[in-house]
Amino acid sequence: MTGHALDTAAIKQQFPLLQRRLNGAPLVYLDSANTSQKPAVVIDTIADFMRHSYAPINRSAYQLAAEATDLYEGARSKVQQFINARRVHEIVFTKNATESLNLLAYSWGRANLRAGDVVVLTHMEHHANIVPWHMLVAERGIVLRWVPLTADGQLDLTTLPQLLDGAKVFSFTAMSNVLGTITPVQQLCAAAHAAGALAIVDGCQYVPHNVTDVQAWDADFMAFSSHKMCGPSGVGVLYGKEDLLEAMPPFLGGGNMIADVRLDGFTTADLPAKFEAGTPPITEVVGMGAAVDFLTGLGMANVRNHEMEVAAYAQRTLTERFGDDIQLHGPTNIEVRGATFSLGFRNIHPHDLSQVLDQKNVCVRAGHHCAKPLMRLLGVTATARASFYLYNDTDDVDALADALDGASDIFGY
Amino acid sequence: MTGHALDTAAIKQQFPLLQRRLNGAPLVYLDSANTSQKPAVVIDTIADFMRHSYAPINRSAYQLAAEATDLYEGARSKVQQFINARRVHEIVFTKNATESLNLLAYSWGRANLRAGDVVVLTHMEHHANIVPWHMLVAERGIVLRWVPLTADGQLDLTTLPQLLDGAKVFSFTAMSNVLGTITPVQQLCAAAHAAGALAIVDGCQYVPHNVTDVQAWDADFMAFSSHKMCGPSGVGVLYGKEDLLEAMPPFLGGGNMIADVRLDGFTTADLPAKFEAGTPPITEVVGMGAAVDFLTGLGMANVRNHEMEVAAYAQRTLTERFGDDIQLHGPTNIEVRGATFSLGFRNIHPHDLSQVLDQKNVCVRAGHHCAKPLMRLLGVTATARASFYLYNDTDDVDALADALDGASDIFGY
Amino acid sequence: MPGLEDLYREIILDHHRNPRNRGELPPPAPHAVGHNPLCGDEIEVFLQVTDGPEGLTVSDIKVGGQGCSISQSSASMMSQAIKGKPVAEVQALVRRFKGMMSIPDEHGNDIEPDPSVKLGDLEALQGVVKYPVRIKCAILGWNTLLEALEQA
Amino acid sequence: MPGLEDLYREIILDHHRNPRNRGELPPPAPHAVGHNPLCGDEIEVFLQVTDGPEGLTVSDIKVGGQGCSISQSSASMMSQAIKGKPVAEVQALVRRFKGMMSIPDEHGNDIEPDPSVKLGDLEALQGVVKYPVRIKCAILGWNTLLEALEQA
Ligand SMILES: Cc1ncc(COP(=O)(O)O)c(C=O)c1O
Ligand SMILES: Cc1ncc(COP(=O)(O)O)c(C=O)c1O
Repeated sequence: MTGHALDTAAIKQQFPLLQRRLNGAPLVYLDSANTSQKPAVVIDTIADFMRHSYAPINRSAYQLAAEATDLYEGARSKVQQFINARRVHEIVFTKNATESLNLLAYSWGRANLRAGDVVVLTHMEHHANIVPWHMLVAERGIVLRWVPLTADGQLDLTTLPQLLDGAKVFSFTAMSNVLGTITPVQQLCAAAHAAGALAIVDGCQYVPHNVTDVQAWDADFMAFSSHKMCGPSGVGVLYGKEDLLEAMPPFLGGGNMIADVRLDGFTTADLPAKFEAGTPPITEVVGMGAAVDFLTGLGMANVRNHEMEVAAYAQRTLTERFGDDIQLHGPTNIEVRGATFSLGFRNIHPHDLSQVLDQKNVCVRAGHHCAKPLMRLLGVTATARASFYLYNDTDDVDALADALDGASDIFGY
Repeated sequence: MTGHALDTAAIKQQFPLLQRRLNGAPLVYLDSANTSQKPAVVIDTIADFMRHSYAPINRSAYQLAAEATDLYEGARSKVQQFINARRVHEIVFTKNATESLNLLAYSWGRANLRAGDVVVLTHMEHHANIVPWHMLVAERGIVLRWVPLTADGQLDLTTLPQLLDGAKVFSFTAMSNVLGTITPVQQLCAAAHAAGALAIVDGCQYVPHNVTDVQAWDADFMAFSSHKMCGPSGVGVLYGKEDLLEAMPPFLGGGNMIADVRLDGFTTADLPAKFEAGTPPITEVVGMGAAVDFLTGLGMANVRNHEMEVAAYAQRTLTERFGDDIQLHGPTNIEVRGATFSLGFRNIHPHDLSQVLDQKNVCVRAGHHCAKPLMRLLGVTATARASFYLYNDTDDVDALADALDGASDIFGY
Repeated sequence: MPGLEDLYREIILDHHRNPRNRGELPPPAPHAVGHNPLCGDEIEVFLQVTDGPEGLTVSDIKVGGQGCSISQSSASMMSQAIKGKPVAEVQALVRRFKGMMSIPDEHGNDIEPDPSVKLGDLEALQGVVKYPVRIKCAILGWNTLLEALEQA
Repeated sequence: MPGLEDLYREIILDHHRNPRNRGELPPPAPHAVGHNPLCGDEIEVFLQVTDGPEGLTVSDIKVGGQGCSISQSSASMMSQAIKGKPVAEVQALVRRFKGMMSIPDEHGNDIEPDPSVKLGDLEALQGVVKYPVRIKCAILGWNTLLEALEQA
């Protein structure tokens, strides 16, 4: 499969928000690592679903409800194929990746982890993959170990065997939302399994940008969110191996997740209902299905190739134009990074930088990116982050560079 | 305030799905207690938001994000006013009412309930207000007590003081999703407080249909869902009194809910962020805001009046036409019931009945309605349930009656 | 009632009105209860499994519980079809029936119909496939049977 | 840079470049750390509170931490404005400043400006109100000050 280049001009046309002009000028949206924009096909699917097919799923016998159920469960199959899960009921819909990771810590964690048990994380995790484990430290006395980073922002794997020795869980991101680093997921899963630990993958930043194959990785669990992959907000995914999900106690209790409820107790439903308590994000799941179709249509290998080109161009342009005035965090090798760049610019605080770039409609996020431990390691309280997606092109890189050019004026450096 | 009658014909026009024809005939949607249809203004708000204003909230300094944040937080204020909460940060957005109730059981429950502590529920609770407490029975050894029902499906309050004696929590529905019964919320909150117990209100079926005032009730917490009140799926609400929410430990851990995260622990953000971990249902919250505006525009007192009329007409029509062949569960006094009717019809199993009614495009739900303990009490495994909302009128009642008329043919009774 | 003839065949309604093998068997008969969590239907299956000339054999079966016409008639026909049959044949029938209901096998693959397994009256339930929600009804008794067999 | 003059007034940039009262005070000085959870900014406030002719008085203040121009300059101006002031006056100033930032009082009501409380240089921060995200920056030092005062 050779793949083909993305036609970014045509793709941009499909994103209504990117057509918007703000203060008379077009938007340069560089915050997709935070949340992505939505193509018209996703917006239309959502609106059409509410106009024509909205109904409860699973619980009613009438035709309208059966149609809605088919659309909802059809989206589950799409997601299954998108990440190459073995069984469709290995896909659990949650509200976001954060809930997916909490579900694991609450359900698997509380059933399996005792005082002194070791969970290994990395120094580049998002708070969503830290705080749920901190809660188990406080509640259960589990112990956290942290995989350190190399100078260029990759995982330093030299001590991994020791860190994993005796560990019960290794939970790590497939791509850093701050540094852009892509981690060697397959190797990390194998290392976890060699040590007898579970491998949990935070796929939030990886799945929207790359071909994902949980079976090839042999991942035990993976969490990701629809809103970062052209889909609507309000829905996330927990992938889990069938036998592991089967063995886990439920997390949220209520309708849909039960087989029976009596005054003195309850029994749980089969997968995936067991983990989908209450009315799910019906419309949003259907919208996520449309997003998966959209991405599949483009081809995830093509998306990745495109983003590598944009990343390489960004690296080259920013370094050439700003030299030592700009600091780009994370790996320089495009093979092991996505198109997400945390940057420092002269002495301008990221918050001020983002505000000034916004004057040119260049949208970048300033802050700690929900990765405060990593910020401390980098020796900063915040960075400005420009993250590119399939609808961004080298023009957007130039727009960023031009806006940076003007940024120092006001601060008189 | 005298109020005015709802113009149901005009209202129906505003719901695109109700214009749909299935197999050549119009739909008669009588499953709003399960989930409601959406007016065009909500669908359009959602689509427009994604087309023009979609952006991350809270975490970015650029104008687009500030706009999105204003719309998101604006919806919180609308919800606050809709239920008359005292402070805007007493409104926490969850994924559905089920999560709201689980949040209480996990966070407040695990911090405050010990073995032997008593939680009082009622016999007409939805599984969402039973299973989270069952989990605490299994995990903590708390004790559940159940308020019984009278013969006509109201709460039997004769033994309430004894049941509440020594209880820590009284959690009850404001309106039964099976019987339609409206409970005396203010009186129940007062009884809980007199006994030193918290009062938790399941407002799922009440808030969409009535004027709600949590301050007048003096409710400590209330849970409800957007999707039952003309809003999108994927968003629910937990209302809580400020001091109670302040004192509670967090539930889900991750981005947005922290003040600081270090390798060795974390501190939590202020309300309401503390309970909104991860990327929230941004679009859905904005859509819920539009639904609240829509309902406020109609006037909730008018909605209630309209539904009382429809309920009275339904009761009269069905009884007159079918006599002993139809069994209507729940109170006959319209003052203490909403327009939700669980019914038995001849000897036809509800599942078969719903299938047969569906041939006439009459959508009713058959099943246990996530209230198996109540089903056992009623001595049935399932009922068929017709539930009416602001877009239903007496014509829909007639359509139901006509469809019932034909239902027995096929079963040869 | 136009459109529903496929679902409510006469034979189905007959089994619904006059369920066969209804009742219970006293302990220690292998016994299981199945729930349809969507609608609250409950089916109980009681078995008598004895050693016969062709190996373990379902020498008796009784069916209890409550449910809709589809779940009741499916369980009733099932009881007729398997009574007196060797367990191996019963399992093949379950597989065949699930295949007819479009239920995938344990690997998620379609079940190819095995022509050597005869469905008899059970063919009447074929129309259910067009009503996905009702498949769960039709299959309830069969899953409960499998659970009861595990106890035997 | 058109449009941002309102936000980045010269006096703000001056305080940003040359923050006043920067440093620490040794324990047991009342001390608090404030975080802006949205962007990671941190401000530390150290106080010396002594009994003076007008009651408890902030006789010294030092400010540490890192942040953007708005949070840094706001804290710097704050330190100048309150140093040597009685605690009661300091509290009135905090209230006045929060009012200018459109922050409601503890009951959720608007704060009416008290004309007897003078803002001085702090007026320069008025432009921040137009940038709701930056209000959190401007207010960070002030909330940290309140926390430190509680320790005093
Ligand atoms: C009374 C009641 N409580 C709780 C719920 C649960 O709401 P949700 O499914 O939106 O979480 C429902 C509706 O399903 C309900 O009717
Ligand atoms: C690496 C990573 N993990 C987890 C999350 C949490 O995702 P969500 O906010 O959708 O729950 C994010 C994004 O915010 C992320 O970038």
